[in-house]
Amino acid sequence: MFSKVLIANRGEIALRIVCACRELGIRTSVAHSQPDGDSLAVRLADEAVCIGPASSEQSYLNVAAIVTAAAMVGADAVHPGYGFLSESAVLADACQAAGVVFIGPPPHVLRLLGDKARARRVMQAAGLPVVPGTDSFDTPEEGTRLAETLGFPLLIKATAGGGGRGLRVARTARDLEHSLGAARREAAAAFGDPRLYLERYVDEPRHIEFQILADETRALHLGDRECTLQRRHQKLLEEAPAVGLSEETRHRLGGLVVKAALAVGYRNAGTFEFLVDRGGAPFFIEANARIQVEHPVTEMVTGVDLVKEQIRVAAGEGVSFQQTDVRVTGHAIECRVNAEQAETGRPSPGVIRAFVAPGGPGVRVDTYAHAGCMVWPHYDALVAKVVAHGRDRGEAIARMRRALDMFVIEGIETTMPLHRRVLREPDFLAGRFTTSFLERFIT
Amino acid sequence: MFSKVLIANRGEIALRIVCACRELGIRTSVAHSQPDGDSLAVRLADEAVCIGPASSEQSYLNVAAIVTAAAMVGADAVHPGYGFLSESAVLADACQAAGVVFIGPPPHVLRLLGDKARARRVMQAAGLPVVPGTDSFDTPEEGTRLAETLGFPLLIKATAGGGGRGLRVARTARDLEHSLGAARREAAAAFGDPRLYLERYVDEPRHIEFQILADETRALHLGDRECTLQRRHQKLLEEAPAVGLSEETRHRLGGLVVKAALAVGYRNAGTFEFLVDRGGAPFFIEANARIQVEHPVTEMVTGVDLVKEQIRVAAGEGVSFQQTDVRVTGHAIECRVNAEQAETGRPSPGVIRAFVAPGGPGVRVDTYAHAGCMVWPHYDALVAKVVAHGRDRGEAIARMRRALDMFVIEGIETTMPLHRRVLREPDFLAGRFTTSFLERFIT
Amino acid sequence: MDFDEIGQILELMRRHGIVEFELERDGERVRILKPDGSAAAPGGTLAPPVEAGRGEPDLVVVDAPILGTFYRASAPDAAPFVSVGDVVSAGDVLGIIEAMKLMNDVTSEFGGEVVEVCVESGQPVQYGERLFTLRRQPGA
Amino acid sequence: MDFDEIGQILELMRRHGIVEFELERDGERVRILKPDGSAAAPGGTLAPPVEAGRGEPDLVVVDAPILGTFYRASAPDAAPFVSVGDVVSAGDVLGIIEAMKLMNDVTSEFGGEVVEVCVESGQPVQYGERLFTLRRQPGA
Repeated sequence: MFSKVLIANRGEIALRIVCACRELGIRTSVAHSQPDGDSLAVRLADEAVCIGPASSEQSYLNVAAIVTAAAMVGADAVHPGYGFLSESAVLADACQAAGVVFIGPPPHVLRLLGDKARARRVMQAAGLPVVPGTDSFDTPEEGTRLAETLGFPLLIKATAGGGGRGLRVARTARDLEHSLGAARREAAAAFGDPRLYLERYVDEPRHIEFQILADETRALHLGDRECTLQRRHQKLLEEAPAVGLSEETRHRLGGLVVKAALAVGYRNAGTFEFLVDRGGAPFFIEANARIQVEHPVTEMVTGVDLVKEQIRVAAGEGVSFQQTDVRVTGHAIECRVNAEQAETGRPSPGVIRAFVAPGGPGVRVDTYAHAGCMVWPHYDALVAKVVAHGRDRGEAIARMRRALDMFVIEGIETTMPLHRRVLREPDFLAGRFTTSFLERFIT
Repeated sequence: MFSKVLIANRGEIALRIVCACRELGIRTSVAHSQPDGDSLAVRLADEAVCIGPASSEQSYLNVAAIVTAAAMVGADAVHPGYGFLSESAVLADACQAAGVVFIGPPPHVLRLLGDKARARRVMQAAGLPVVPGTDSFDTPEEGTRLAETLGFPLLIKATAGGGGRGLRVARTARDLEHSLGAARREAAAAFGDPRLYLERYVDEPRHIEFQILADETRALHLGDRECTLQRRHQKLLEEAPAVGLSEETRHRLGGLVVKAALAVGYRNAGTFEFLVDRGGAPFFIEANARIQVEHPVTEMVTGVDLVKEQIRVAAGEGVSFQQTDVRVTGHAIECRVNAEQAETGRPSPGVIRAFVAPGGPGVRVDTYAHAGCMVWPHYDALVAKVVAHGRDRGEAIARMRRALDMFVIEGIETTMPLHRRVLREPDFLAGRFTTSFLERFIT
Repeated sequence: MDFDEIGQILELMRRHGIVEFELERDGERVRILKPDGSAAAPGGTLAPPVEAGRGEPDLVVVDAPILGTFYRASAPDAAPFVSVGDVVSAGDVLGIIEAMKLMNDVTSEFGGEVVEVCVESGQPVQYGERLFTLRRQPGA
Repeated sequence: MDFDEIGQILELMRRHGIVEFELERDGERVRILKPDGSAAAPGGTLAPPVEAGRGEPDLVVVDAPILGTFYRASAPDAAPFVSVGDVVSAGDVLGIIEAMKLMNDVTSEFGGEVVEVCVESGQPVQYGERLFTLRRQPGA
């Protein structure tokens, strides 16, 4: 097992990784930006190293600084968390070159999954149902030609995109013509790669995903999650298991993702995302080669500590259980408490004056916040994840309601008022929703 | 179901009951003393009523004030929590007279279990193994005579005692003679009843207990707890399931406590406590007719919400599951974080300046504390209960260690340094301990 | 600096939660202090605590000695024990509180004039709730 | 200083979470305080932050512009770029930091006298760690 892990991230996930390392008896060093120097993760880790100024580009996205920091503190592994460099083949390569273990999939898998169009093709070959779509293309003319074979409505996506960024819907050829140029420029600016591809647009889908874990010899799946409640493609509330999935589809997809993971030589934790259309047909859209923000809902229903498993796998110890040990018990819900005005999503950074997190049965809170802490404007708005587990979905919802009602955060605005409203909405309670639910609900 | 519950308690258990009521859709009113007027339970309940000054006698132990408050706020039930009037037949009677439901066993069961000597006799008749002991007696002379039939060493106990208060060990006839008078006076002063009884002293026992739940028609048990780690008969760390219990004894006692509960007409949640001698033989010592401080460890391993079940049963809805649904998964540990100097147990009330509770997987914190809150000297020292759940005892211990390491409480002293030491002690890790472990460990 | 300006400053301070503000006009000095959030006050649902007769040191308050139902008279058709303007002596009964069928006298610790009766007859009162305000008589 | 300006200051404070702001126009003094989190200072393990040359306004500090290994000389057997007592000009190289085999110059923004070399050659330094203290030359 490792003796020291460098945590190349911030906020709640940095603290989450500190938890996992402590439980495994591993020392932690947090690589942090200057304003994060007094963050809870830094204070609670064994040590810390400042790798750059506030700007993410010069700190959390700075491969050279992270690898140098790992060497400097004598870490034998780097945990990249989610976001930032978590899916960066460049960081994985640099770690390898420096003789430090990157806690995540190998570089070739990161490269494959980072190219969304290629990943779609490979996963289709590995047996996953995919949305009909095109290969990557470089020019708007190619795009127009490929669209003819695909039909409308369709989705314009950046080959190097992800996390819902850079998506455009084209309902007609005219829409497409209008959007291709701008999408290309955006992709070049956001991802350093102007290439695009097209996908059949699935109307009013649900968004579900499967959690997998793979080591040198095996791949296992840990069930599914419902991630349909999104605003501007950002998830706000997740559940496990997924609400709108037939047992037959669940079982079939579970088997297929394991096969696909083995086919591409996957290692470590990962997520396979699907859209499910109104008829219940699932379509693979992408695979995320990292721990997800919403991993706690899976941990609550399975009792598995996914971050500890990530570390074990990276250390060559293998997943600590068998597929047959995986049992999904009850239902879990996560609400992402962001420092945002609830209705508009406008960021609300600032000092948290009062902070009292809910406790009691079946409630888990992952957060870096505390009374007197600062929510910086430089980074993403996630302040806390509240997770409620119950014997069934009804109990989980009742528990989440009371947890949110008892969660005191003063000094900044948060998404909690929106969550409270959603948790009383009859369509949500009945499980009747698609990815457009939240946006229609807000307006 | 009830529409409003009056919570006649304070601190973390008052908040715990608020959680349960909210999840059941019941309004809450907290009956509180004057200094508790801005406690978290009061702030997070739907309403609150001040029932008296700081002194417990005039507030939390004031039957007239509590019943009056229940009528005043229009509550249809009273939850007494633990301690204070939780096992008071007088309060149960007064509630009945006032047409308000007392959430606990019926008065005749409270009377039976409140008379420890009678309870022992009845439980023996119901089939439980009991420590050899005597009936109650009034005079020291009777005591001396009864001791001859029992033999030494023995324990002098107050008939109306409980919670470890008023216990004395007599190793010889001379010890006994020396102690009887003082024990009698103490019992009269502490419990308003001078009667005593004697019990064979079980040397170096373990202390284990069974959780039961009973409704109008059934009694169920929810497994056992290890409560051996005590200081001055006050539990400081509890586990579920018990560490030093053979599967055979576990199974047999589980069946016996259910039979005994049915025999005495038990209703609601309750606990049967046993001493287990070095040979593994269990002896019933007493039954507690309330929710216990340590109930969360059972909730963590069974997924059952015991406080919600208490309320359901009191409302006549019955326990929400069957004995066959009860499954113990993994292992849970609770540490009682008291406002006390860790080694001496000296109380340490005051203002909590900083408070950051641990979160993350498998950790639950039940607390009324927050940054800026006051720990009053008038009441007991329990500030927070940290509960860690793992797939096995090893994971639960590792998790508890990291939870305690990440728990920041500034401004008062707490028992956490003692817990941290215990959790690294080889004998504790190996499960080798008896009720004298902690006191020998401290000195 | 006139009162208009001061009013504007106070309004700005209120809106931005400023606790200290300094200005020095022509040498151009300004200093603004926000609260540090030290006393983490969680959002309460409880009404603010009862205020005593501030500012007037001769005003004293009589609180409910127990919780229960407050009555101003010994029977529904009887006259109230006291009304505004009455002068009472220390030990006088001012009202009664019923709890569990028991009647408990509310007596005054001080002699003085009743200036306020804060609770209507027949209303439930909590422990410590303000019932009367008296103006202490000189020498009483 | 008018209310428009004060309003702008308050808005900036709100946006950046500033708790204290001081200004003094032409003598050019500004003081901005971010929250110190003191109210809730959880038990930290981190070393206290680097202190600036307090009290002596002509002392300036040169911090590490990136993290890496700090060297005072261009090679093990070469003379140090600067030593205590040396007078440097703005733009002079004071040392180098190696990160991932790349050498990065540490240069001075100011001219002045080197009064302190805070880190030994060959030591790892964090971003922002203090490397040198200079005494600014009058007019430099």
